[in-house]
Amino acid sequence: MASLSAEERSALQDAVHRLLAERCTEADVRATMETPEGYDPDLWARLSEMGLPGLLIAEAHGGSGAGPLELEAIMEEAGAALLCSPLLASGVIAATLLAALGDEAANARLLPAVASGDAIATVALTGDKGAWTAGGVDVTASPTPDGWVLDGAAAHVLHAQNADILLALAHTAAGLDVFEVDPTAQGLTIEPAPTFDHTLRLARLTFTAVPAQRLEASGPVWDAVQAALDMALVALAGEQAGATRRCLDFTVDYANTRIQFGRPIGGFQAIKHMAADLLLEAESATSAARNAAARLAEGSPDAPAAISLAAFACADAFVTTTAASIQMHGGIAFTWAHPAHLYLRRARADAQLFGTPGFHRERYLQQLGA
Amino acid sequence: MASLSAEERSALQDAVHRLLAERCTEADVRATMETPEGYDPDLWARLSEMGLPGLLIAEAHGGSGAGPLELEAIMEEAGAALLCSPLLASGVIAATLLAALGDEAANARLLPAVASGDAIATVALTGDKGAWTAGGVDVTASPTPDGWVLDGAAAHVLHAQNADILLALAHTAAGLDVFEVDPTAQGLTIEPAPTFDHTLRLARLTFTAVPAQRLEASGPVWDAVQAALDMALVALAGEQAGATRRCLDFTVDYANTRIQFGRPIGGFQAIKHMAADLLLEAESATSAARNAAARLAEGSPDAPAAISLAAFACADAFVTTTAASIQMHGGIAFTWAHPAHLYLRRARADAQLFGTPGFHRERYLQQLGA
Amino acid sequence: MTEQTDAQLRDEVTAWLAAHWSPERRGDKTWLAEVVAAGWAVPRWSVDWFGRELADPQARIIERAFTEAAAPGSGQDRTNLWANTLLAKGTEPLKAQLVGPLLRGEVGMCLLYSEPGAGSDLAGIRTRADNQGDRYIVNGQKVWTSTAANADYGMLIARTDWDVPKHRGISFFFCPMKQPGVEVRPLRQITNESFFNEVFLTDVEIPADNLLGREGEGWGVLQTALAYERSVMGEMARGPRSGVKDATAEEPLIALAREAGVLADPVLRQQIAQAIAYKRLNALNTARAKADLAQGSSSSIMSLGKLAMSRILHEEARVRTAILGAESLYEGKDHPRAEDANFLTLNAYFTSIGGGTDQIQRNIIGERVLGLPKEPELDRDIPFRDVRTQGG
Amino acid sequence: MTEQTDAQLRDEVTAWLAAHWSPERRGDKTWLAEVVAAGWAVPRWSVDWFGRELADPQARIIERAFTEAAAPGSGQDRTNLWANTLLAKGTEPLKAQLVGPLLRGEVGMCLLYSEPGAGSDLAGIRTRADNQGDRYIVNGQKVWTSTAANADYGMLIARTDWDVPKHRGISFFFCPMKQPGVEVRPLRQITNESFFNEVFLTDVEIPADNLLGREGEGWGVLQTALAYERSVMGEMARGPRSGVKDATAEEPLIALAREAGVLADPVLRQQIAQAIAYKRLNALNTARAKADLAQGSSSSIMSLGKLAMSRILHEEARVRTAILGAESLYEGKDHPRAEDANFLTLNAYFTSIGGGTDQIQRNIIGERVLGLPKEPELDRDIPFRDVRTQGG
Repeated sequence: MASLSAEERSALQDAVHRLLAERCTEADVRATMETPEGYDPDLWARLSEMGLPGLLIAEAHGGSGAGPLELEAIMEEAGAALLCSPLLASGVIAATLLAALGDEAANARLLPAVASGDAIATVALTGDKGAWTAGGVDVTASPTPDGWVLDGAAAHVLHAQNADILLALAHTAAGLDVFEVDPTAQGLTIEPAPTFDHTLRLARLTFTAVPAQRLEASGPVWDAVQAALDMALVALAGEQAGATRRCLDFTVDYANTRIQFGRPIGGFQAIKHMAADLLLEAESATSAARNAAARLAEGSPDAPAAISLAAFACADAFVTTTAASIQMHGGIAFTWAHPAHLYLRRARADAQLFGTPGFHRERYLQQLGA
Repeated sequence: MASLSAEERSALQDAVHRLLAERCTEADVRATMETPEGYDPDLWARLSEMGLPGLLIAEAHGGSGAGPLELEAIMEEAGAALLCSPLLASGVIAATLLAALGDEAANARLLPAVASGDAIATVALTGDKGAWTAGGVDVTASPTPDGWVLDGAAAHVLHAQNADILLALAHTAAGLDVFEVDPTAQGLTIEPAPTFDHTLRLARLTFTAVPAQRLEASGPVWDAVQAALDMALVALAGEQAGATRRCLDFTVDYANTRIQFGRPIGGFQAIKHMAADLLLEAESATSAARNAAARLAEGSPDAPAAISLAAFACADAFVTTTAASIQMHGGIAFTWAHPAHLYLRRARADAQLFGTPGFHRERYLQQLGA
Repeated sequence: MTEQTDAQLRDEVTAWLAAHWSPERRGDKTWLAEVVAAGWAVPRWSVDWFGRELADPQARIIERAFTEAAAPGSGQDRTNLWANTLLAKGTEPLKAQLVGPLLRGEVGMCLLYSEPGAGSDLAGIRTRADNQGDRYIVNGQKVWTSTAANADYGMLIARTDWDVPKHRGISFFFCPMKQPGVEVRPLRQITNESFFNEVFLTDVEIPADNLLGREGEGWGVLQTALAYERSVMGEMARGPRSGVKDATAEEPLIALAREAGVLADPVLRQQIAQAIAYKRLNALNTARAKADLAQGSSSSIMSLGKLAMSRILHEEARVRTAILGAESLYEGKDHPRAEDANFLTLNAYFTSIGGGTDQIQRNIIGERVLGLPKEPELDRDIPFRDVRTQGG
Repeated sequence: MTEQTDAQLRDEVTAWLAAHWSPERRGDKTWLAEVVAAGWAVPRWSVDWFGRELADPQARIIERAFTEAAAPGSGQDRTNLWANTLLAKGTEPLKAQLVGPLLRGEVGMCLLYSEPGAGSDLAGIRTRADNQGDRYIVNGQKVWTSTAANADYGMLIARTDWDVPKHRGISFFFCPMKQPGVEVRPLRQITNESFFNEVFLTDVEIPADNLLGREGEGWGVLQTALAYERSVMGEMARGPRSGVKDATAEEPLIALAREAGVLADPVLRQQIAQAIAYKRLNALNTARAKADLAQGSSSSIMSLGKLAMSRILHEEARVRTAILGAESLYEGKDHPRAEDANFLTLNAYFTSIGGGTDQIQRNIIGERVLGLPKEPELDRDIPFRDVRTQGG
């Protein structure tokens, strides 16, 4: 995977930062999160022009062939701004899964539209329990004279309600496989589920004899799924780190300006010391996210450990920081109109997607040989 | 079990308080903890005159027939003063075990000397792992033509190096039994083990064909052992609550008198807020210990849950408070000459005896039906 | 009224309740008026003010009889914040006008204390009340006011003197709410409810008789009112009158974990046990404090309750989330368990922020209970108009 | 000395090391003198002071060559706290007397900063130095002094003016330790070691030439010295030069749990993973800070290291204890694992208290990194003799 130079990466990050500062303000986020689709098509088009959906897609398929380092950098910006978008579903998970599976015909057919942002792709990865393992898949695929059909249910599927391209994991008699399904197929229902994090779009899918096309795999299918999950975790870690930092920043700003007892509340040790502890959380999250991206980019054998470390460190940092932020603000942050709870909601969602912090602590220890 | 009236109990507690204030000062504790026996025989005699070793022993056997409420009250005093004594081993565990077993001949022979404090009794309850369950016993008893002999090892035996009366749990072919062993018997070695808490005396025992006398049991043996453990946990909870409170008190005193930056350090929120949180710990520990004693005294079916709750709440409160106390004092408490570390050492020991906080949290949940 | 023995009093109230009360009268608006007229509402108070001039033990007999009959309306001399405050500090005309109606539940009330700029630092209020002789003209903004929409009066603190230190320029009013200058706007909270309101006051008129205490002495009146409020909340916090029991019904966290199929998870079990323990320890603390109080000795434990409750609520919400895992991603009626966990997560701040943040509570405990020194107060001894209000 | 290319310099130092250094010379007291004489000890310094006036990149070439040869003595212009402080602030006679010997390791040194009454508040020192013209007479008590027993000089702060605010009346000295009025008493620590000493100073004489900076400006000199100290400790904290690696050798906590037979315990596994994570995250933070610094941008992360390390040490000790269970009751050579866990439990306070408590570190991070306001300082602008020193 070709990476950008540090300067190019920095320029891309700056461009995303500027775009989001202008087009993804708090008011924009609040407006977008109330829409059914849960993302702003105009902003998505602008992000697509900048190449974000195709960031990880090979140049041969219309992408820019960049990698985890670039992804992590822009996700820090996306997280800071609470960007509502199908980028994670489409440009990260679906794109990585397709590339890792290596079905060249399917890739030639699907990836260019994903790269351009014209199509939104998503993957049904797991069942209701949200166990991000092969055992967590609750869809089975059966061969019929007319091809494969899928039965079962999938849950927590990102942006399925907006998907043009739908991939699903399913068990066959021979093992796990990835199938392409027409989102409008008979027998498929896509129920949008109301999320506590209003900036997130999830759906539950039920399959009843849904016709599907099996994708060829050039290697073990779970390896490809794990590659997609690992890339998603790097993206999420970047989002968490960026959002943690932004939340800390506006909290510190408030502590510097809010006067009680004749002085800024940030002068009181109760607030100051919480802020200091949160800075350690935020910096650690940033370090962990960037390290995970770097290890994955260089294909290090340490990458899985680095990714799990980032997964739980960033999730915990984000939840801890946003929870403390509300307390530090006091009453003002108990109002809907204040942004702190939007960050807490995102933090709680991010701590569940692709495995809880406890799941990743366990995985980390296993990666360390224990 | 006959309890004292509230006034009598309060008078007893006051008397113990006054005696310990006079005879169990920090200097006394430091002197005593450096002796091999680890308790002050003169002070033990005074405590015996007040009836402490016989507190739980029936009046028929020379005790006062009091119960958990009285025990908990005096243990708060003992804990506050870091009393070094064989009270827990002899007057609590051995006395309760004997009474609960109900071997009347043995009780008539052994309990009067325990009650008067003339003899120190102890019980070998568990093996090296320190699992306070029947499965944790590593001694086996075999019948021979000349009577029973014991083989195996016991660890964490309180004051065994000072014991006149030694009881040991051992497995027989038929199940668990309690045996009386001559502490000077051939084949028995009693190795004092150096403890991190210098105010504590523990020994490891090895048995090689040690002659022993089986005690009769009027009911299931483990029930009697559990009764002894429960009484020990109530005693320990009282000790922990009393010591937690004393440690908090001297820490708050220091925070009120130590001047830095031209004012008492207790005026800084960093210290003040830690102290407030510790007060909650200390009061909760006191409530938990007293509740456990009250439930046990009334023979409530809730007693096991109350005892487990006290076990982990008091252990955690004591460790948390003593650990924070050192931090709040700063450098002065990093010196051997300061008492804070003596309390931390006791706290760490108490958190291991008769089950860790984690063990008791699990037991608590089971008692709640989960 | 001649002195009665306890038995006589018990007989009298029991007979009266038997004659007048029936469960169907719950919600009957005339009931409270009868209770007041019979002298049962405020038995500790003077006969002039609907009372019987009874000492506490006899008043408790009456309350107990009402409780046993499940009849409302007694014990208002302990629990009716509004009437107690008014009786203690009100002018004669205002008392004559409102004490009776307040006891009879005929007057809607609300609290107008907090402001956007005066939360933890309540004495920093900037709502102004200008003395115009027979009335005050009030301008300002209040917040965190519940029941404001239906209130007839609000207990209001406002600044009447800007040239003295902050605590000394505040006055306390019964502010009539049904007038044009009062605008009540529901405040949407992070829980997506609107339990509270913002109240905007524009040239609101308050008759001079509605001043409680003297002008400039409102901070003291407020402390009286807050003490009543705390004592009522303390009563409520004391749990069932039957005393503290060990668990009988299954603990909600255990039930939730069982339902979610994760009760066997050893990591969750530790967390569940600890969360239950926090709750149980607070109940034990409260029971102990109550026993101390019953023996006449004061207890420092009550002051810990709010801080403890904050930990209990945040921790329980955290453990619920851990039990639910991915299910906690959702909200709405199809996901009631997630709805609970998420609501409780947010609503825990109601306790850890509202009525004095945990940080303020720790100050109070450290200073008032443990006797640690107060912090330097930069704004205490200077005229309020010189107090810093802008940051940055 | 003419300018050299990097390659020339590298060749020269490599050749010199090849000619002079061999591992057997480790511990050879004459080695440092040769390094100093050859100009390798302090290459950034002026030729007058044993240096070569090289810029940092070339100095690093020399240090790298020494590191590769495992030869000590180079880079002292970065790491020799004593010589750096003396060169920056000392009088000409004192520099002439001691800079060379300090670089050659011929002078034992110690720090005489903290006092029993001046810990967090170091500027509150009460050790006095009275100016007698050609010398100062010092009386007072210092504490937390390591290596005092063998020291020839101590870097001392003492109060020379009691009529100005506390920071302005302090002076900084090289105090000769080998004289009768200096009494060094080992201080037994809670770990049962005596790494530190108390130092009692009674009519101790210091030549006037041993004053660093001007009288009354010692606080500034101290800041210079502390900055050197921090930068040296920061260097040391940066971990292996080969960069941060993911775990290769087994983590000690994993090894311990394996040995104790509890590695399968799910509750312990979570705790072990978290404790390792704290350590690893700090290493990643430090590596990132180093990269920032290498790019010339300053980094705020370094200031977090001490606070992070405190958490790492306390947490690791806690998890060790949980792994060992009842075994942690013991100490002594028969219980090495318990000895470790218990020692680490106590010694963690060395980091969380020593060199500025965690609480002081949080102040520093909050104020200097995050830009939050300082607290009111009651003793800042008043003469030191009026500062409160007694509590109660």
